[in-house]
Amino acid sequence: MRRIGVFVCHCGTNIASTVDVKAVAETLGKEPAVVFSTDYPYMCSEAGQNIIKEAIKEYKLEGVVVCSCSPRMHEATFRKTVQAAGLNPYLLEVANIREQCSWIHKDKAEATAKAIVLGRAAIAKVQLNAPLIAGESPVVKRALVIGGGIAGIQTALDIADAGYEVDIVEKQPTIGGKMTQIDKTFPTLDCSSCILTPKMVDCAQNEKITIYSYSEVEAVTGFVGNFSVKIRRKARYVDETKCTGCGVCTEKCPVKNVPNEYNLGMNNRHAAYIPFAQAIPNVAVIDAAHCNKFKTGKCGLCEKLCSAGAINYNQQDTIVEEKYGAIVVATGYNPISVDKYDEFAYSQSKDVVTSLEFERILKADGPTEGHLQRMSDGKQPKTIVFVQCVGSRDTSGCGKEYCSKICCMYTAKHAMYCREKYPDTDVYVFYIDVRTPGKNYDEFYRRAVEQYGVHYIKGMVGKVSPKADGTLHVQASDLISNEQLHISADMVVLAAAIEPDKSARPLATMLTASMDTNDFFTEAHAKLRPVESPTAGVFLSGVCQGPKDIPETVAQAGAAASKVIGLLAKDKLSCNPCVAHSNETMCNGCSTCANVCPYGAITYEDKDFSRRKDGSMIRRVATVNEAVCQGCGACTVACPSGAMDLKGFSTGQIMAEVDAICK
Amino acid sequence: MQVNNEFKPKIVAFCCNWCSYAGADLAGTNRANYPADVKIIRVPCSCRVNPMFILRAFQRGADGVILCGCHPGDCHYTTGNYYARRRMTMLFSMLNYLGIEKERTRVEWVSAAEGAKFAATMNEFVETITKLGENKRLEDLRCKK
Amino acid sequence: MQEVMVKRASELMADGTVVRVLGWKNGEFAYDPTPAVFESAEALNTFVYNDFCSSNLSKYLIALSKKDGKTLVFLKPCDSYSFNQLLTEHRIDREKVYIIGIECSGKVDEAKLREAGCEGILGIKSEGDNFVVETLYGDKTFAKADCLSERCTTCKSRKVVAYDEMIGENGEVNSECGRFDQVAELEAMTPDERYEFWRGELSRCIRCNACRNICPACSCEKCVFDNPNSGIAQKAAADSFEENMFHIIRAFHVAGRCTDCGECSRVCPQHIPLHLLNRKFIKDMNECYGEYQAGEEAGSRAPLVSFTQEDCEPSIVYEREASK
Amino acid sequence: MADLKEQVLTTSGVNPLKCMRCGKCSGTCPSYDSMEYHPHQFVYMVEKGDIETLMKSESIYKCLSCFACIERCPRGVEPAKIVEAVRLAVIRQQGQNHLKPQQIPAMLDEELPQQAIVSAFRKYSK
Repeated sequence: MRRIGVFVCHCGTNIASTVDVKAVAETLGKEPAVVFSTDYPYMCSEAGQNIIKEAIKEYKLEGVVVCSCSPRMHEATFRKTVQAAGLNPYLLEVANIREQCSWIHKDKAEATAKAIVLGRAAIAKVQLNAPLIAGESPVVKRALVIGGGIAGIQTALDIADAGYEVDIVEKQPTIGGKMTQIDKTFPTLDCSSCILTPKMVDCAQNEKITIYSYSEVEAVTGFVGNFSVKIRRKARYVDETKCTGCGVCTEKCPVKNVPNEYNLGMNNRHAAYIPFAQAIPNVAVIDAAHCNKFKTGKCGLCEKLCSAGAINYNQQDTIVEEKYGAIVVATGYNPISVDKYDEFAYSQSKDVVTSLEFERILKADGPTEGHLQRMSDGKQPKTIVFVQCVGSRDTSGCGKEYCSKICCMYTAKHAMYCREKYPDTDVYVFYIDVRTPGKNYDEFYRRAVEQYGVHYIKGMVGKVSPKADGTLHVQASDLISNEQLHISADMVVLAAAIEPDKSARPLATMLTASMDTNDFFTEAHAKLRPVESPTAGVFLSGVCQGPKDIPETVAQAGAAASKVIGLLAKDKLSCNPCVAHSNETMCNGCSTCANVCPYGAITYEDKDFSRRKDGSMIRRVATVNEAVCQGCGACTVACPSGAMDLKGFSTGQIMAEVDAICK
Repeated sequence: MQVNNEFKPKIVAFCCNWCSYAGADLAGTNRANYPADVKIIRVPCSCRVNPMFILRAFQRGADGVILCGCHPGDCHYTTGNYYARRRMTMLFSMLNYLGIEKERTRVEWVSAAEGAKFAATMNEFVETITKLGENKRLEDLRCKK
Repeated sequence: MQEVMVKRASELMADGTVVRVLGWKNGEFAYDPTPAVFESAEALNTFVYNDFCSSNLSKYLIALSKKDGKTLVFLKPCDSYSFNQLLTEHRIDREKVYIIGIECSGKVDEAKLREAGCEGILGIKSEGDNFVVETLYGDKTFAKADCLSERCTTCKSRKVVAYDEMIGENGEVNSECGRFDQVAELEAMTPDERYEFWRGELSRCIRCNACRNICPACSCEKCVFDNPNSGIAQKAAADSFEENMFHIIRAFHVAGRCTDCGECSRVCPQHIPLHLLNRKFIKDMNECYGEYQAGEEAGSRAPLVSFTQEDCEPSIVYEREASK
Repeated sequence: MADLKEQVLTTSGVNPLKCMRCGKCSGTCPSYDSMEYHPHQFVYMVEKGDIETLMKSESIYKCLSCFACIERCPRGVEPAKIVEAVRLAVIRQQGQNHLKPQQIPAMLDEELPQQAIVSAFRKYSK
């Protein structure tokens, strides 16, 4: 029997107020194997750790049990403590008597009794703990950024600045993301393109950065420091290395009626196109779904006109396979579809637009070349109604439960802009709450009200009805004056909620990164690890983690980059030693374990088990590659003979815990 | 001394390290109450739970065993909970076939963010087991004191 | 039949194709032929094949295929499924085995003959729908339907699925065999009735391990029940838990690997219907994860080492019970 | 007082705390102008327990039960059910004068289409 020491933490009053820590230490001290047992206000403090270290030496402890907070919190801390005292760090077990005991129980007697049982289970387990030595695995010094919007661009630039190779995978033909579609940015009103395009160019010119545009991640395997990723480069039917971006093909292409994604379908583009003038890479794409050559086999005009000979109708999708040490997710967002809200008549009138569409109307390269016009008749609207929270904070099932965060500010921006450029316009904003936390944000919103005379009305629009004369009848409530308003508007702008891009969910599955119910990626810790996913080596940047505006996104992008740099700066990572292990004498070599191994960590070899008695005996047995095994334990249960076991969570250890708990 | 005859069930909860154990921790952080009858055993993944462990718990006097893992599709190890799901479906079906109260075993998917769900699940499970009473059909009398 | 088999075995031994033959020879009595290995032509004189030859020979090939030279084996349809399953699990070297598939129209259950008043058995012959049993008291005729063993009356397949050559006609898979009817009957009972039923059956277990030792799927190098480190090693069925535990774990270990050859129930000295446990798993897996017959094809992937994202949840057990 | 609130909450099944005070119910209400208290005020006043004021108000009879407020509410509060519950509270206070099924035939207008009666039942039995 091993000599065990038990250390019970008060965690100030967190544990001590509901668990009688003295009684726990005393009772566990009477367990047969326990040679030392004590309690202390803060075991994780330096003084607390010293108690453990000294006891290990003085009592020649062979196993340590700390009854404290969750092992997810301080297991690593105490392992280091134990190691510093010369004991193998894996001869430590933590009994979770805070999160899973003191914090959930009110009755002191009950909580104390449970703490003792949890302590006993840990003592029973630590008896069987094996001293483990962590192996090491190398770090591939290259990062992958998935998504080429401002989040991805900033992350990639920062990583590249530190001297590491970065690849950006962007599913659109160009990087830039939503920010390319935006006209001005709040609260400074600087031009979005003017601040974004230099960064896009930097990406293209930085020799450490490779841009895979018009590409998607197809498969991810491996683990932190050593991911292997398959990237599908979709055929664009234009040779990227030859195309000069002259634009002849895009001008001459006879198919002119394809809805233009860049302008959200408010005007058309050709089948051969470059999304917008500043696209990076500045290379044309042929939209095979609409191109005559692909549909009928007749045309080929672009091929004839292209002086660079870049057009290639036979191009196929190609798969690039690359190794990465770290992966950053920056998949961004989209506005939700507002079709479901028929009260706002979005699908009935061209003059009811979403805010992003309004942004396109205001921008110089948009469908109206920057002139504030109605999409129905090109007339300048005299009365504009903005509706906030369309689909945000909505539990009815049509929208999203959360606040989309950016709408209050961009609506103030739009309203202000209309009043500034077209002072004879009446602008109404219907709001539930105006949320403007952020530097200079509230000042900005107040300016819209006080300086620009935007009518902010507390209340919601109940109904928008298109009238025969082309106006929009807006019926809304004004909660302050307690009256129902009827406004004859020329244009209605809906601040549609934003949602994570649809590609995020399958990507999360590939990365084994977790997501919340709204399909935003979950961070490793809501407060202390906001840019890391719980999956080691996967980091989060931008709106894929939750709604945020541009400065926040850029800040988070930089933070994600610094985490990646910190990881790539290491030459080796220590591996988890809690991996599977096969007992060769019991192994049947049946391959059942290899069938369930998600990492392909199990291989087989023929081993000679010849004994004099029964002559030659060569058997096929399983071997586990410890660097590849991640320690899930699927194989241990699949194995019919019980030859496969998991270090750190062995069958014996778990059964000992079961026994101790059920005693 | 007052004798308390109220039945207090023994419940073993196997929780995967990445989702459910973290969910249980979150339940603690949120001070979400559930009965002290539940004792948690941390396993790396729901697929580490061998049917033998569950039978062993019953043998040693557990009245209910619950297995919690990441939601299907969210397994930290990609596929572990899919195997666990099949294994437990089969095991539970077999126990039910042998006439052992099916309510004594349960699988619940609890993510790291679902502290409230964890507490609610445990409350519900303890209530079910309390109603069922002591485990008599799958016990080892030698292990009873 | 026996003569044809011996003749073909002698030929294959003579031309060097095989160095030994795995078959049957008479046991202590005429009605209990036992598996035997014949290493010479002379030894084949004691080779026996008749309707008492029930045992599944596939399991013996694990050891025999590790020896030098090829082994000739005679496999009935049932046995060929087990053989494939062992191939899937890399337990047998296919190159070291020469298989002669033999047609089978069902084996006799000696206990049923005895119940029908048959004593002093000396031999058996199959004649159409009848067995003609040679006894000390003269020949007696019994209808096959009355004395076939249970597994043969619900035979899932008369098709030999792995062979190098056939003796006789190969049969067909019978998907309408009704082998799950008894399981369904049990399922239809209340939990209390089922509990009583299984207590009645399993409490007879004497932990002789015959079921395990005969089972082709239970061929582990070391069985968990013999391994003191497994935490479940116990020899005697000391109490009700132990009886349950052994059979649940054993059924679980062979779930998806069990070909339903029925040997476990055949050899149980206490006549526990162990096949009802295995068939329950097979039925459940068929219902939940699609039809799967272990051993039908070598290399197939069993349901428990496979999954789909849309699999049913374990709560289906409650739902099915509730919907009854 | 408290009993009245409890009664309205139970009969309506509405949780007024779900309301985020956006006023979309009142923005959408077709009889807004004829009502003294508007749908969002109903929710707020019930939350505060001020039921008697509502019971005395004509507003409860001005509500058309068109359910537009229920349809449009982003938080699923269902103001029309509150209005209906307040109406019921009034009816109950006036001496339990529920209609008995036998009384209905005498009250029906011969001209009233059958469909209207059925749809009225359907509507109010929700």
